[in-house]
Amino acid sequence: ADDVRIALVVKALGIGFFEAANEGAQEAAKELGNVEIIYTGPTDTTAEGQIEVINALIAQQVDAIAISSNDTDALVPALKRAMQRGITVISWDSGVAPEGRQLHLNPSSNPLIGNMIIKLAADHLPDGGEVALLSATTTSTNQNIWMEEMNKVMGEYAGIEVVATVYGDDLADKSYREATGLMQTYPDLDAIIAPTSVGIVAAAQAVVDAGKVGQVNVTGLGLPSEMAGAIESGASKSFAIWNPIDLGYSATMLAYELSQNGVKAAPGAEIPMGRMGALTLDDNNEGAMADPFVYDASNIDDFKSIF
Amino acid sequence: MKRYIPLREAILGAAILTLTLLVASRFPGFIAPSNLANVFNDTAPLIILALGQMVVILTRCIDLSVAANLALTGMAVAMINVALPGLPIPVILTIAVLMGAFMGAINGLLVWKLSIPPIVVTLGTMTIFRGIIFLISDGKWVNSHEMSPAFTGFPRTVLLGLPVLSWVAILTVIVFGIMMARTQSGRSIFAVGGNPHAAVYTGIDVGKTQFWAFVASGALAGLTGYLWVARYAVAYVDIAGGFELEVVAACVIGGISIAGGIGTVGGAVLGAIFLGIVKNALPVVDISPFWQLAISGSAILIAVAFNARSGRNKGRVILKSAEATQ
Amino acid sequence: MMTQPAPITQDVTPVVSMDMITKSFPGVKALDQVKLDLYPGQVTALVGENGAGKSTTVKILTGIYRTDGGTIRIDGNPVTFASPNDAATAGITAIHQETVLFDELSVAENIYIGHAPRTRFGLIDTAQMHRDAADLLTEIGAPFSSHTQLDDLGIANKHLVAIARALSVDARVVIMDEPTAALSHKEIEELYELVDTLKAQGKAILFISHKFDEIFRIADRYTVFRDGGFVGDGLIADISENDLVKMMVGRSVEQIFPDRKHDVGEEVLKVVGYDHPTEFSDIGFSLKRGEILGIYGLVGAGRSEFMQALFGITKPSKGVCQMDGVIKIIRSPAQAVENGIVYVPEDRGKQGAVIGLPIFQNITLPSLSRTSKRGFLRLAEEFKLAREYAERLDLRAASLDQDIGNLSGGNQQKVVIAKWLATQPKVIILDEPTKGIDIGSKAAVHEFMAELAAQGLSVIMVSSEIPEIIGMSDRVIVMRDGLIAAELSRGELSPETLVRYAAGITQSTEGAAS
Amino acid sequence: MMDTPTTRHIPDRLNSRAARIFKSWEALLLAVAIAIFVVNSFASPYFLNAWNLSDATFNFTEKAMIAFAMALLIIAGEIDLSVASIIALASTAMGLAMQHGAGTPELVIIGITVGLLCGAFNGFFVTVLGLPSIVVTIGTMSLFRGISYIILGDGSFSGYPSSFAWFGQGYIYWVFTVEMLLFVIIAVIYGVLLHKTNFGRAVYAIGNNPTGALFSGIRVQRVKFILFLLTGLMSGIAAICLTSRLGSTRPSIASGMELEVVTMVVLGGVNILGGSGTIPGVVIAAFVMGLVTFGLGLLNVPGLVMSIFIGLLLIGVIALPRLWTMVAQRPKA
Ligand SMILES: Nc1ncnc2c1ncn2[C@@H]1O[C@H](COP(=O)(O)OP(=O)(O)OP(=O)(O)O)[C@@H](O)[C@H]1O
Ligand SMILES: Nc1ncnc2c1ncn2[C@@H]1O[C@H](COP(=O)(O)OP(=O)(O)OP(=O)(O)O)[C@@H](O)[C@H]1O
Ligand SMILES: [Mg+2]
Ligand SMILES: [Mg+2]
Repeated sequence: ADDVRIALVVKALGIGFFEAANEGAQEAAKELGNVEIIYTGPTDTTAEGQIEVINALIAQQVDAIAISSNDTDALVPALKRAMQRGITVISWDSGVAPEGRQLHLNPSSNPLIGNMIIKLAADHLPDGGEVALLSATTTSTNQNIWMEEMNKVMGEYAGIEVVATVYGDDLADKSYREATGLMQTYPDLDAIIAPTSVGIVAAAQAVVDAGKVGQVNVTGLGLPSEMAGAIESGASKSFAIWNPIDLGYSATMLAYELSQNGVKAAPGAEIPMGRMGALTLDDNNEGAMADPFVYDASNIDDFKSIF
Repeated sequence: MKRYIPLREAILGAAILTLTLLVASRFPGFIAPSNLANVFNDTAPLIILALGQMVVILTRCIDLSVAANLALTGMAVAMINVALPGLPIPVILTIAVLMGAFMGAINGLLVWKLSIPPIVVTLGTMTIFRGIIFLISDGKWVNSHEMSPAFTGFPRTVLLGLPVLSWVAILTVIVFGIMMARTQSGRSIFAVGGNPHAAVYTGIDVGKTQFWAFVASGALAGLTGYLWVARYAVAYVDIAGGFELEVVAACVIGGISIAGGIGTVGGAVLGAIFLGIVKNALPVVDISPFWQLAISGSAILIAVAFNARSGRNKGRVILKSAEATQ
Repeated sequence: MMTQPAPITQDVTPVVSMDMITKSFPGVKALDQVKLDLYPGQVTALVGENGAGKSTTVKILTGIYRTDGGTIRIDGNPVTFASPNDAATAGITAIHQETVLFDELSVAENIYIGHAPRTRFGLIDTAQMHRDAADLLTEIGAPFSSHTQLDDLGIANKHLVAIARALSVDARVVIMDEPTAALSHKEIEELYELVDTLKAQGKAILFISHKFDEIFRIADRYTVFRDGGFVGDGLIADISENDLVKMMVGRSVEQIFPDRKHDVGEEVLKVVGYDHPTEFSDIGFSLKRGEILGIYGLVGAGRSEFMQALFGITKPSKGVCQMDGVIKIIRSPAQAVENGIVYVPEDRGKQGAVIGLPIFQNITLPSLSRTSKRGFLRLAEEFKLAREYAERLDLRAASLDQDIGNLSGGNQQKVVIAKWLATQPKVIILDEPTKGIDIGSKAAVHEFMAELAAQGLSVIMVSSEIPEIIGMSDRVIVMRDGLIAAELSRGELSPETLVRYAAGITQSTEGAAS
Repeated sequence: MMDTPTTRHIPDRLNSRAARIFKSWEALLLAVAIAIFVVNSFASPYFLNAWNLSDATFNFTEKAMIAFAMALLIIAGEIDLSVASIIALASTAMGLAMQHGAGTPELVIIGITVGLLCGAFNGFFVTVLGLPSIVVTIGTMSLFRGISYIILGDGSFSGYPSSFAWFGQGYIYWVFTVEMLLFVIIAVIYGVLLHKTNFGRAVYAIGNNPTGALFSGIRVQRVKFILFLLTGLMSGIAAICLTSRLGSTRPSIASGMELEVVTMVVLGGVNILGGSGTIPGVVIAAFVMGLVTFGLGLLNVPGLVMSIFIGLLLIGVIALPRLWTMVAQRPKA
C-alpha cells in the first residue's frame, strides 16, 4: 500500500525550533513504518504564504496536515477546504480557530507557560524589580495568549512590575534594537522576558553589547542551541522551552491516529501519542503535551547539541 | 540663484536637530553622548548602504537588490566562519566586499551590456539572491555560538570611543565625499545622471559608469553584510528584509533626485541619520513602534514635496521688470 | 568679404584627411565613401541638405561613432578613434550641433570634465580648474563667472560654454556644427572674431552652417555632401553662391517666396492684454482670416512662451482671447484645439511628434473624437483620415503604421502639420517652421503655408529669419524682452527696421533703455 | 509640392496581422506558458485536476486584478508601489467598519472607497504637485500600511459576516470561483479600455512622450490621475477579495505584493519605462506566474526557491531576445 503522507506545516522554514520538530516527526514516521513526512512551510512567516502551501498540499491529496499557524483566523477557510476534501487537519504549537482544525496540540498548557515566564524572571529578583516584555509580532497567537496568562498571575509576584511590552517581529535586528531601546528608556530595568526564540537571543546579545550582563537578566522561551552562548556569558541565567522534538513527534502521532485509525477528536477524548502518552482534549478540542522545561548552566551542555 | 543645495541640507540638518531636541526635552538621556553614539552606530549600516545607493541613483539607476545582497553575503561569510573559524577577519572582510561587488557586477552587466532597465534587473536579482541564501543555508540559521568570537567581535571593538562599525561608516563617508567631489569618476557619475547624452559626447561611457556604480553599491552591501551578521550575531534568510526601501528612502529624504544627477554625500548621510533617529527615538519617547512606518512614510512625502518646491521654477526670466524683482 | 583669407596654395598638406568614409545606421546609409580634408589655418565649410551626413561626419571625427569603412589620416598617418578620448588626444575638438553640457555642474566643471587639472594626489585641483576656466571665459568674452551653475545660463551663454570647452583642450582641429544657430547677432560677431583668432593660430577649422552669407564670409574652402555622398570641394573664392546651392541640392532652387494675394478677410482671433509674471506682458493683437502674421524677435524674446500661453500650455496671469468675437477661456491645449487654435512647436522631437506611436496614430491623436464612436476607436476611420492628410502633404513613408521616429525630420514635421490640419483649425501657429530645414524643403514649407492662407486659414508664423519674415508675412509683430516692440505692416518691412526693433535700437531717446 | 497631382499611395500596414501576432511578445509568452503547463503535467500526477487548478488560480487572481490597472499606469510612464499597502489600509477600514456593525454591502463600499481615496492621494502628489511617482508611492507605501499599524497595532480583525466570504471563497459554478469571474471581467474591461478606446490611446501617447501628448491636446494630468484612481480602485477590490478569503485583517496583510504585481506586469511585456505593453500579455504572465508557483508548490519546493525561478524568468525573458539580437548582429560588424 502507499505510504500515509502527513504534512508538517511550519510557520517558516529554517527556524531551528521547527527543524527539531521535524526530527521528532521523522522519528514518529519511522516508528509507524508506513508514514512519509512532508516537511514544508512558507519562507517567511505570513498567512498568505501558508495558504499557498496548504493549497498545494490539498492538491497532492495528502492524508493529514499538522500545522503551526501564522494566523489564527486567516488559515481557517483554506483548512476547512482541506477537511472538506477528506484531509485530517490538526494544529500544534501555534493554533488555528476551532472550526479550522480537528484538534489543537499545545506544547504545554498556556497557564503553565504564562506562569513560567514570569517565574523565571522573579526567581532571580527576590526583592522585586522592573521587567519588560520583548514579544514576537503583534499578531503572534501564542505569545499573546501567554502574556495574557502571565498577567493573570502577576499578583502572585509582588514587587515585580512589567514596565513595557515591545515587539521585535521575530526579526533579529528589530528585536535587538527594541531590547536596546528598553535598556535606554528604563535604566533600572532588571529583566527582559522574551517568550520567543528569536527575541531572547537578540535580547541577550543586546545586553552583552550594552555591558549590562549581571544587571539585566534575559529570560523567556528559547532553544538551548541558540541560548548556549547567552547562558555562558551570564546574560541569561535560565530560560525554558518544551521539547520541540517531542512536539513534532506527538503531532505526527495524533495526525496518524485521526486519519488512519478512525479516532474522533471530541471534548474529553483521550488520544494516544506513542511514547508521549495520551492527549486529553478539553472543550475546545485542545490538549497540552507537557510542562515546559527549564534550562540553565547546569544542564545546557546536555541539550545544546540536540536542538 | 540655484545654490539651494546647501540650504536643503541645512534644513534637513535643522529638522534632525529639532527632532533630537524634542526627544531630549522629554528624555534627556537621549542626547547623552553615549546614547547618540549608540544611535549613530545603529544607523551605520543604513549610512553605508545609502551611500552606495546614492551613487547608483545619481547615474539614473536604482538598486533594489542591496538588502538581498547584504543577506547573501552575510550568510556566506557566516557559513565560511563556521567552516573555517580560524580565518582572519581581514580575509573575511575581503571576501565580503568581493562577493558583494560580484553581485553588484551582475546587476551592472545586465544594465550595461543588455540595457535592461535597472528596476527590472534588481527586482529579479533581489529575489534570486534571497533564494540562493535559502539554497546554500537550507533555510537554517547560523547562530551566535557557532560564530567565532573574533568574527562577532570585530564590529563592536571600541576604538577611540566608537565601535568599529561606526568607524567603517565614517570612513565610507570620507572616501565617498572625496570621490564624488574631487575625482574624475565622481564627476562622471554626476555627468552620466545629469545628461547621459552629453556624457557620451564628453567621452564618458554611460553604461560603464553605471556598471561601476552597481559594483560600488554591491561592494558596500557586501561589506555591510558581514558587519550586520557579526553585529547581530545571527544569519538567516530574511535578515534585512525590505531594507532596500529604507535605503532608497534615506536617499530620497536626503534630496537625491530619483531622476539622477542631483544629490550630495551629505544629503544621503543626513537622510539616513534622520531615519535612524526616528527609529531610535520612538521606543524612547514611548510612541508605539507601530507609528514608525507611518512617520517615515510621511517624512518621505514631505521631503520630496519640499525638494521639488525648491527645485521648481528656475525657468528663464524674460521680462526686464520681473528680473528686477527677483 | 571682411576677413582676409590666409594665402591659399594647393600644396598645403591637410592636418586631417578623411577618405572613402562609410557609415550606416539600421536602414540608412548616412555616409557613402565620402572624403574631407582640413587644412591648418583655414576654415573649411561643410555644406549639404538636412540629413546629408554632416553631423555624422563630425561624430566620426570626434570618436563618437565608428566608421564602417574608409581611412582617417592625421598628418598623413592612418588613425582609428575608439572613443571620444582618442579623438581628443589626437587634437580634435568640437562644438556639437546639440548643446551637450551638464545643467547640474558649474561652468568650470562643464569646461573641464574629463580633463581637469589634477593635484599631486590625483584629485581634481578645483582652484586651478576655476583659474583656467576664468581665463578662457575672458578670452571669448563670456559675461559670467566660472562658478555659475550651468542651469542658470541662457541658451546663448550655454553655447559660449560649449565653445570654451572646445578651446580648453589644446586642439589642432576645431569643429563647429551650426554654431550660430542659437546665437544672437552680437554673439555671432564675437564668434567670427574667435574663428579668425583660431585661424591665426594655425588651427584647422571645420565649419558647418546652413547660412550662406556666413559661409561666404568666413570660409576659405568648401566641401559639399548630398545624401551621404561626396559631391565636390574647392576654394570658396572660386565658386558663386548659386553654384554652391546647385551643387548641394542637385538642382537650382528658386529662393523667392511664393506670390500671394494679400487681401485678408474679417477678424478671426483677437488677443488682449496677455500678461505673465516673468515671461511676457501686455501682448495684444488681432488676426484676420487668410492672413499670415509674422512674429519676429531675437532668440529668447519670449515669442514661444507667448504662443504656448495662447495654446494653453503656459498659464497667463491675465488676458482675454476672442474667437470670432466670442470670449474663450483657454487653460489647456485641449481647449485650444476645441476652439480651433493649433500650434506646431519649435521642438519637434519633444513637443511635436509622439515618437513611439505610428504615423496614423500621431495624425489622429487630436482628432480622435471625430474618428471614434462613443469613446471607442475605429481604426478604419483613423486610417482614412490619416491617409487623406498624409497624401495631401506628400508624406514620404513606407506605411502608415510605421513609427514616426523612423521618418526624417522634414517628414516628421509634415506629420505634425497633418495632425493639426486634420482637426480643421481656424488658426495655426507655426513656431520656427523652417528651423534647421534645408533650402529645398524650406521652399516647400513656404509654398504650403501660402496655400493654407489662401484657403482661408489664419497663420501665425514665429521666425527668427528676416528673409522668411519679410517674404511671407502680411503683417509683422516684433517682440523684445517679453513685450511687443512694434507692429509693422507689409509696407513698413525692411531688414533694418526689424533688427532695430528687435534689438531695441531706436532713433529716439529711449535707445539706451536696455 | 501641392501642384503635383500624382499623389503617392501609402499603405496602411506593411506586416500582416498574423505576422505581427506571431512575432509578438505575447506569442513568446504563450509558448512559455504552454511549456510550463506541459512540464507540470508530467512532473506531478496531481496537476491535471480541475479542483486543483481551480485552487491554483488563487495564487494570481488578486495580484492580476491590480496588475491590469498597474499595466496601464506603467504604460503611461508612472508606477504605484503602494498597492499592497492600499490593500492593508482598505482591509483595516473594512475591519473597523465590521466591528461597528457594517454588513457585506457596506464593507464592499468601504473597501472600494478607501482604495479610491488612496489612489486619489497618490494621484494628487504625482499630478498636482508634479512629483515622481516612484518616490511618492514609496512614501505612501509606508504611510498607508503605517496607518493600518497605528489602528490595529497588535490586534487583528476577524469575524466578518458569512455572506462576505462569498468574494474570496465562493464558487460560481462547479470549480469556477468568484475571483476567477472577477479576474475575467476585469481583464476584459481593461483590455477594451486600453486597446479599443480613446482613453487607451491617450495612455500610450503619454507613455511615449508626455510633452508631445500634452501638445497634442491630451489632458495628460487628468489621464494620469484617473490611472492612479483605477489602480487604487483595483487595490480596493483586491482587498475585498483577500480579506474575504482570509476572513481576517492584520496590518501585515499582502506584504510584498507590490513587487509581485510589478513583476507580473513586466513579465507581461509592458515596458517598465512606459509606452508599450498589452493586456493579453499581462493575462498570460499572470497564468505563467500562477503555473510556476503552483507547479513548484506541488513538488513542495519552498517559496524562496520558487522566487529564484520567477526572478530568472523575469530577467531571462527580457535578456534572451536581446542576447539573441546581439549574437545575430555580431558577424556583420
Ligand atoms: N543615431 C542615428 N541612428 C539612425 N540614423 C541616424 C543616426 N544619426 C543620423 N542618422 C541618419 O543619418 C543621416 C545623416 O544625418 P546627419 O545628422 O549627419 O545629417 P546632417 O547633415 O547633420 O543634417 P542637419 O543639417 O539636419 O543637421 C540622416 O538620414 C539621419 O537620419
Ligand atoms: N536658459 C535657457 N535654458 C534652456 N533653454 C533655453 C534657455 N533660453 C532659451 N532656451 C531655449 O531656446 C529656445 C528659444 O527660446 P525662446 O523660445 O524663449 O525664445 P522665443 O523668442 O520665445 O522663441 P524663438 O526661439 O522661437 O525665437 C527655446 O527652445 C528655449 O527653450
Ligand atoms: Mg547636423
Ligand atoms: Mg522659441
